[in-house]
Amino acid sequence: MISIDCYAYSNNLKTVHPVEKSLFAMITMVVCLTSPTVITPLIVLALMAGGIVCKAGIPARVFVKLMLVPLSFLLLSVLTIAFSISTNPSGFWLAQTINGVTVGTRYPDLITAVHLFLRSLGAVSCLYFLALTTPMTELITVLNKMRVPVIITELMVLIYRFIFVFMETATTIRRAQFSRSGYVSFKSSYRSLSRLFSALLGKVFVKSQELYNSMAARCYTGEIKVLTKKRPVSLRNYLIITGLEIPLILLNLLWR
Amino acid sequence: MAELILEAVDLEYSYPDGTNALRKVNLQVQQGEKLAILGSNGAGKSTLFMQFNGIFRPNSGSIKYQGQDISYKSKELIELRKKVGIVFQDPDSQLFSASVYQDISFGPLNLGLSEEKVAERVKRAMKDTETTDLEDKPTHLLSYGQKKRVSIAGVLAMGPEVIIFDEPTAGLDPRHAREFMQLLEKLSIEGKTIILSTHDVDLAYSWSDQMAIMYRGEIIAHGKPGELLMRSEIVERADLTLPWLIEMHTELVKKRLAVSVYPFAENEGGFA
Amino acid sequence: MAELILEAVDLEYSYPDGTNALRKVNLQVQQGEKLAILGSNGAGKSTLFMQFNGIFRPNSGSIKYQGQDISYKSKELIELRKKVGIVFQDPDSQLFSASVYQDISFGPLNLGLSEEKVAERVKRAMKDTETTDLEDKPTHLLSYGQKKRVSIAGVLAMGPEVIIFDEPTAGLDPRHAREFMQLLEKLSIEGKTIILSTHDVDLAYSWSDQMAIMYRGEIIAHGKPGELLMRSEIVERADLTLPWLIEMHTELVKKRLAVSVYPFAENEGGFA
Amino acid sequence: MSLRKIKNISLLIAYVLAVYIVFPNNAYAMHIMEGFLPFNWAAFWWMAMIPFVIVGVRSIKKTVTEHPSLKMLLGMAGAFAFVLSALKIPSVTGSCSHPTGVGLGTILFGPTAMTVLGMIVLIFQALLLAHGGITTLGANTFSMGIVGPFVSYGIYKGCKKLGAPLWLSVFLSATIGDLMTYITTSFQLGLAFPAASGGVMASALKFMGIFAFTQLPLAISEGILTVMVINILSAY
Repeated sequence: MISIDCYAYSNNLKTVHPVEKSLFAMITMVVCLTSPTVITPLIVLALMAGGIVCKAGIPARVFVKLMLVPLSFLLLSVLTIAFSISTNPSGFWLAQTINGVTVGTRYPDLITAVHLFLRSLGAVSCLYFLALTTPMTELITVLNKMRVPVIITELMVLIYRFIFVFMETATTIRRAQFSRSGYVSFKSSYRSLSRLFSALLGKVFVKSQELYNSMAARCYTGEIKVLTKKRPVSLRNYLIITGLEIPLILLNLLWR
Repeated sequence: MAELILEAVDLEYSYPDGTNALRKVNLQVQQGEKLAILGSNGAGKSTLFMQFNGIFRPNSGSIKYQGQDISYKSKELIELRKKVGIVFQDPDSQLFSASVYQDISFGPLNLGLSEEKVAERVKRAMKDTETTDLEDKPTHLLSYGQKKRVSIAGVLAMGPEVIIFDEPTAGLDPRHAREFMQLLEKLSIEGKTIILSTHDVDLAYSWSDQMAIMYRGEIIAHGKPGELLMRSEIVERADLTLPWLIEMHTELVKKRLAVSVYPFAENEGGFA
Repeated sequence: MAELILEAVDLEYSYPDGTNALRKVNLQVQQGEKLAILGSNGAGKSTLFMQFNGIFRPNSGSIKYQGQDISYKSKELIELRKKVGIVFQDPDSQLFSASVYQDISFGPLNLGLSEEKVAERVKRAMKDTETTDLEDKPTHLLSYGQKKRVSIAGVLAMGPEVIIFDEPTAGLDPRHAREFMQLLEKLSIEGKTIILSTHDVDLAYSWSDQMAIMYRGEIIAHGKPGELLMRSEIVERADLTLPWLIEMHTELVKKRLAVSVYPFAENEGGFA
Repeated sequence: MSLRKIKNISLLIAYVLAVYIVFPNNAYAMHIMEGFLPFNWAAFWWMAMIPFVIVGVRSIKKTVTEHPSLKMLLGMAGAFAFVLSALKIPSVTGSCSHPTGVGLGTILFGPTAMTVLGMIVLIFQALLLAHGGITTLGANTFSMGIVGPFVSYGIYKGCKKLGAPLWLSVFLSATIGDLMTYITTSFQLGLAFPAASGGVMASALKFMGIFAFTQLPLAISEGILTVMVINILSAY
């Protein structure tokens, strides 16, 4: 239903220990974020693209498509930073003055924007590496190990499961509405949607009571305890992570 | 009676996630027909139905309504959906409004009819489905059988020519299933074309005058129910069971207690 | 074999909103029995089941497990729920985790077993329900039948003596229903007591060795399936239909083609 | 018409067109994407978020020990919020937007629970849909899970106290809650990227201006929709 989620369960790296994948993705992301140069993000982008496409076996087409998802936010925000409006036309590198108001870009702003653009893409590729290779259920156990409050991980388990249940319900309701000519006009769209929302909300109440009953039948006493299958820990992977991160960190430090 | 109303031509469809749902499906539906589509879960019955009123768009091939390829422009889609109504399997996802009256009026209101016209249609649909005394009830307090009836009323109120029922008797107890089949009979007499999907072979056998068997996205057989079900290899291939009448008959033929024509005329079968 | 394991004595229950759900229900379940509870939608079957492991507490009357009134103190309730497991009708409101393995481990972990013991039990339950190869799949990518099997595994892993199935074959196509009945047979051979509710008379008839018929919160009949179903007035009162074997037999008796004992021994029936 | 006016109008049209091209569906415009905030600011917002999350966790823990079944309800409410945000709503300008569900959730479950639920939903949005991110989780939770719900809640309570009709309280609380979320995000961006001339304020205003086109109609649409949903719910 959600393509990122599907790949997380079917990629070639799914059996790798989730802690190893999380460490790799998060360290790289921080390295990318703290880099003073545009070279690091470019290397990170290449590294993650390689990991996602070659190692995890996710089609390159899918990866490229996913990289385009945040592009709308990115372009608009980066342009906002690059361009400014001012009544003082001095200091602009490229500008157009209309009516005493200058719209244009200053050189340092442009550099910030380009750097920001690449840095964000690099970080997003790290996020994708983690999301595309690691099943959510295992990520939640990583959070458990990090001593995130139990109530948060418990809620995450429930929310993750029921996202799909409610999404399916929402899809069928929407189809039923479409087949009865819902969403044909502005007014009918609002009517259709408000009913879809309230019908879903009704389900939330009914289903949660049913779930409580069925969990009580399995001796639920207030804490949701589960066992997760253990993945093998690989020393080799830790060595690879260290081998990849150290040069990147050195590059960051030496550039200063 | 012999006029084609709905037709699927070389229909191919796969879901966005790549699942192949329909493979070269060809199917003709005559006006006024009672067509049962048999198949196990996941055979593609529901997916095919969503094609019939344009909710899904085929990857290749086409749907014809009264001989014309259907168009996917929103105006023409409205016209099509007015003619071809679907009653979905789970009444809970079909009843999305708070009260029975509101829910039944949803379709007609979307068609842009005047309030009087809508009220009239709703009244008529409630009468036909015997839900008049439920009018003001909140939908979540209805029993399963009542919900099912209201969901049918919601489709009837749009005045469709063809009504498609997805697994209509699933979850209904025998008495409600019987009542439902009577309602279907009434609609059929009024001249509606009716298509239903089921994996209940007995029901399909006793009710339909045409039958199609689906298996893994393909229609593997289409014809008169009696003839179709005598070919037990098809039935087994589609993961179904034989209707008990035919099973009994086959046993009797084996033991030379009966002659080898197919048993009883259609519409005389067992339960339902 | 003739030991009473579960018993309902003069059970009365009404929902907080005032709906009268159970009225003076008396029912005995013998150890190792296969009991089918027949009844139409809303007859009170699910409500009765929730009493059997103490999720609902009766307004009056009591539930006895192995001759003792059950206690509603949380410790003793856990003991009871260890012995009496319920597989609910809709797997989507029973499976709370997206991971099959995690979900099955929930019950045994609540019993306070060690991690190795739990892992062992999960493995065993997955083997019994043939869900071992689903281990790495998320729940939301499973088919309905697979979800159903996982939800059974979750209950089996607790090692119950009595397993209650609420409408287990609803929504399953004939092949999956058959597979499910085979699983049930296996459990029964292992010595589990099995109770199931259904409105499929054929299934109940061919599978059970005891049968109870519920109607509007009452048990209107309880006995051997063959004897019970020969009394057509009961069957009709409960909004059910006769199984085709009996229907056929009755017809044959009328036409003097068969003798008037009840047809076939149980467990030799038709489909299922 | 003077040349100047034509130029101004064409500039406005160009802006509108540009927004339309960049935002075909106005997808999640106000989630700050992964990696967009500099490291220091990302860390700052994480720190700012944590105390609120702790308060939220405590309040949830308390209710859940009293009523164990509320844990399931909260879990499903979170799932509902996620599904809600994945659906498109028709915006008053004719395009489509995604609702945030902040107003609705706050009115139903209170602001403290919404902080925790909001944070979890944002984690799932980042990992499953690539909207928002892990490093920017703090900033996004602060605007959508803290400022939005508390403002919504304050306005809802305030309006009720002043005797405003239910629909008005609901509408104002959902609409203004939404607007505050977007204003907060603009300030977060402004703080991280102050303009060379005019500083934080100028930059924040710039972001507000750019996103106004998508966010104002969204806020109003969501207000209307929340009123309609609450009406249906309170009728039955």
